[in-house]
Amino acid sequence: MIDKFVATPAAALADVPDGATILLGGFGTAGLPEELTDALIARGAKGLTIVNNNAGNGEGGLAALIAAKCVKKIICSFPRQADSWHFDKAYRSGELELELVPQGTLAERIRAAGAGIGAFYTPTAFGTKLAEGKETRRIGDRDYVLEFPIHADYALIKAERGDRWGNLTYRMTARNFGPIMAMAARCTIAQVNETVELGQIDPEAVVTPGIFVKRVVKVSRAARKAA
Amino acid sequence: MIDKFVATPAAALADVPDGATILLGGFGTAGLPEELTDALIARGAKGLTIVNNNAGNGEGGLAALIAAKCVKKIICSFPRQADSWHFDKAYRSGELELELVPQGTLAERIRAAGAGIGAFYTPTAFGTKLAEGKETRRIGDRDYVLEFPIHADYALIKAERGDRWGNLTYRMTARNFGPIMAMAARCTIAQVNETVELGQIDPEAVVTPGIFVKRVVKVSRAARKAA
Amino acid sequence: MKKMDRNQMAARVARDIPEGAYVNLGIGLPTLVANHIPAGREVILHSENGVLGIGPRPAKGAEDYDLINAGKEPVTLLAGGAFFHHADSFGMIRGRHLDFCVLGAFQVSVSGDIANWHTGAPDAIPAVGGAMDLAVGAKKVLVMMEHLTKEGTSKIVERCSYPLTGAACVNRIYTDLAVIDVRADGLHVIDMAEGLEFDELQKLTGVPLHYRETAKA
Amino acid sequence: MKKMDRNQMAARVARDIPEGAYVNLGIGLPTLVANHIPAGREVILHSENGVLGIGPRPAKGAEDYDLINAGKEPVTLLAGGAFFHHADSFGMIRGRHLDFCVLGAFQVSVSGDIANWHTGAPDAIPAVGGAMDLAVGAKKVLVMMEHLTKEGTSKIVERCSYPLTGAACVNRIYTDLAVIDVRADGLHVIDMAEGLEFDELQKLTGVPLHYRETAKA
Repeated sequence: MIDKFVATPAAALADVPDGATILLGGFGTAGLPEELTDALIARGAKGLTIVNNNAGNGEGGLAALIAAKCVKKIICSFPRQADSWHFDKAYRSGELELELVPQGTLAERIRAAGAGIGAFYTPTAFGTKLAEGKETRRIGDRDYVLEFPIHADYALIKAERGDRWGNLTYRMTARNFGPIMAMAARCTIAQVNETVELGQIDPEAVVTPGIFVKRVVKVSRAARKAA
Repeated sequence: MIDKFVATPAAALADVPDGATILLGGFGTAGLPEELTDALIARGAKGLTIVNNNAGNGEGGLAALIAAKCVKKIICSFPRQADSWHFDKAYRSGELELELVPQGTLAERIRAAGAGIGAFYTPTAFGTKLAEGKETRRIGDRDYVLEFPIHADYALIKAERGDRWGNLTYRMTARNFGPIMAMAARCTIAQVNETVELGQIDPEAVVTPGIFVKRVVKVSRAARKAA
Repeated sequence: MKKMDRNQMAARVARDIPEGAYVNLGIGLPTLVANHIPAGREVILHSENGVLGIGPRPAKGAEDYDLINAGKEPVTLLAGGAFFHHADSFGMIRGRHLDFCVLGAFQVSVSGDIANWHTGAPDAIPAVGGAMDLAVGAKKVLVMMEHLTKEGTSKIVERCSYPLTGAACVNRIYTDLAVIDVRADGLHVIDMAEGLEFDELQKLTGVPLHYRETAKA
Repeated sequence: MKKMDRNQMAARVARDIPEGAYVNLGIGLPTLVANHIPAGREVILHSENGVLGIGPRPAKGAEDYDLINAGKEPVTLLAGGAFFHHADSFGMIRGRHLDFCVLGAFQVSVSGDIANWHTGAPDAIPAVGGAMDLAVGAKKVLVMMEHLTKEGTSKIVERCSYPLTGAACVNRIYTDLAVIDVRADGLHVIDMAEGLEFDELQKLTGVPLHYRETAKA
């Protein structure tokens, strides 16, 4: 019997090595898999490359991962925020490398990795600093920049509901990068608020089919509130 | 008040001109918008370029459109079928041009048009006749073929449920090309089995958000069965 | 002369957005536009973090931080709204499905270049978010900004001195002094703050403006 | 020597597909594999027209032509199945998420090239469907075909004479005579039909085969 359920975040992340590239879900705190991130810190893997829309907020989640000096490089679209002090400090000290990518290009590069696309031309950022040194091409009456996929070893995402085949649904705008990150990693680990029996997710409403998911860990909302 | 409902297939198609490029939903008969196709024949537009996975089955739908000599060119992945006689005849007589595209490349070219991607590299068809004359590129340890988007004037698709903002859900494998075709045309027209009030489609389960849809025509299953 | 305040500017932008439009409102000043869409006019708001059909702010205490806009503020969803993932959301933007986006800016040039993501200061931490996608993707790019910097120089310039967000993409500029169209033949004043004379506006603005009394909207 | 019949071939393929595998079965002969997955072994079947979790054929009279496989035959959906659109479906294929695909073929070459979409005849109407995507996309490409043409010549060849579907992509060939691995150093016989001797198999096959008794699976 296929059973992708794993008992704890720690067990789900037990094989993450130093130097791994990790897609980390979330837009700010919405969809950020906080318990998986905590387990990643506890695991102690170093030299990680983290792909996320942001670069950490406040003291928890990605910010804590940066503060724990686990991260070598961040690929993101919007690092600078009022509460991104851990990133700001590590970046300014030169210990953290930043690759800044326009948000839509970030999403499309992740999706391209998942969908087996070798590279694509996007109009975004043409003529700007963020396209400097990149190949460009005029197609029809528009100019485009060539962009390459972002493949990853792991994706850590947060979903709402999961079954033992790994089918997932999400909750409102916490969906954000989850479905495309799930496609783009060799090993996708989802924390879910609720586990359900096979068939309890409407097959018309599955957002991430289980083929993209290796491990599912239940971290109920109640448990998180209590913590 | 936004109201994308249109009373009849004929009214929905009243502005389709000769020479239009039309994305036609469906995989075989599943998801083929039969009543919209009939209305297109009745409209009498000629010189059409039709994009569909197939090239018509039996006497109805796309086959009838070909038999009515409305089609100049077909872009598809799988024209040859046991019951594709109208296509076979028109193709063999030379009156119908065929652009044969691998199914995944067809889907991705349509999606690229909808998503504003200028071109993309796919590994599919590398080293085959269908890549002859196309640009190729080695990326990492794989070879890729450069493919361009398929933009269209109209998309005619079949969905299950629609609301006045144009939000759509589909029914099982009748979904197939509908959601990506809806993105790739200047004017997307959906026939639906059922119209519902705003809010009756779960926002988590909307498959095609209304932004991609211009017109929605109800053609109930009962009416179709009676016809 | 009376400069428009932020709400007057937002109301002026809202006036130009017709029923049925799909609109992305940038972080900050543009967000205010939502409050000024006339009651009964259906305009569908998009946020790049994966939502269409944003409604009013939730009541105090009813915030749910799984339902936020691109500025990470809690919002609500209207009946008819939909959620989708980031690649689909930016497919909408880049694929030219949005009728309008409204962006803040540091500078806009006479040719419609916009700079709004980076001051270029050497120690600044850059952050671009979805601005570059919106700049190239929306059918109409509207900019909302103060006319003058704090130092009193024009933010409408011959060439942007800050790093660009997008080139030749702005269609219309809304400032606290005027509404200005960016056209192939230059900048055209469409509307001015109450009591402001064209000569004065021209004097305050760094670049030549066109103005025809009859063009006033 | 007793050639394997179609069901024996399908059962032999099914034997090699482990629990938890995601598998796409091509039109025709490969479709039979589904009937031979041992009861209790969970294998998840994909069809390129947008479905994962295909179950057995529906009972007569219960067919629903909105629920079909790539061969346009009515199917059923297992609990845990999911529907998705064509771009997502081929993203799964091209993005190397499928563990196996099983394809029919006209010819397979010693280097793993496969030809299965076009005889090359000048008046033939070509049709490719999803075969080229599956050939480059699945982690393991399994081919199921008769060993010999109707004329008695080998379908395993030095170089395909028919137009290619994919180059150097086949991992294993299942025929009515043998199971053969395609490796960097050539073709390795893994299994043979009951009573068939290697010398005879080699004589019937157009290209050199490797065989070690201990390699028999």
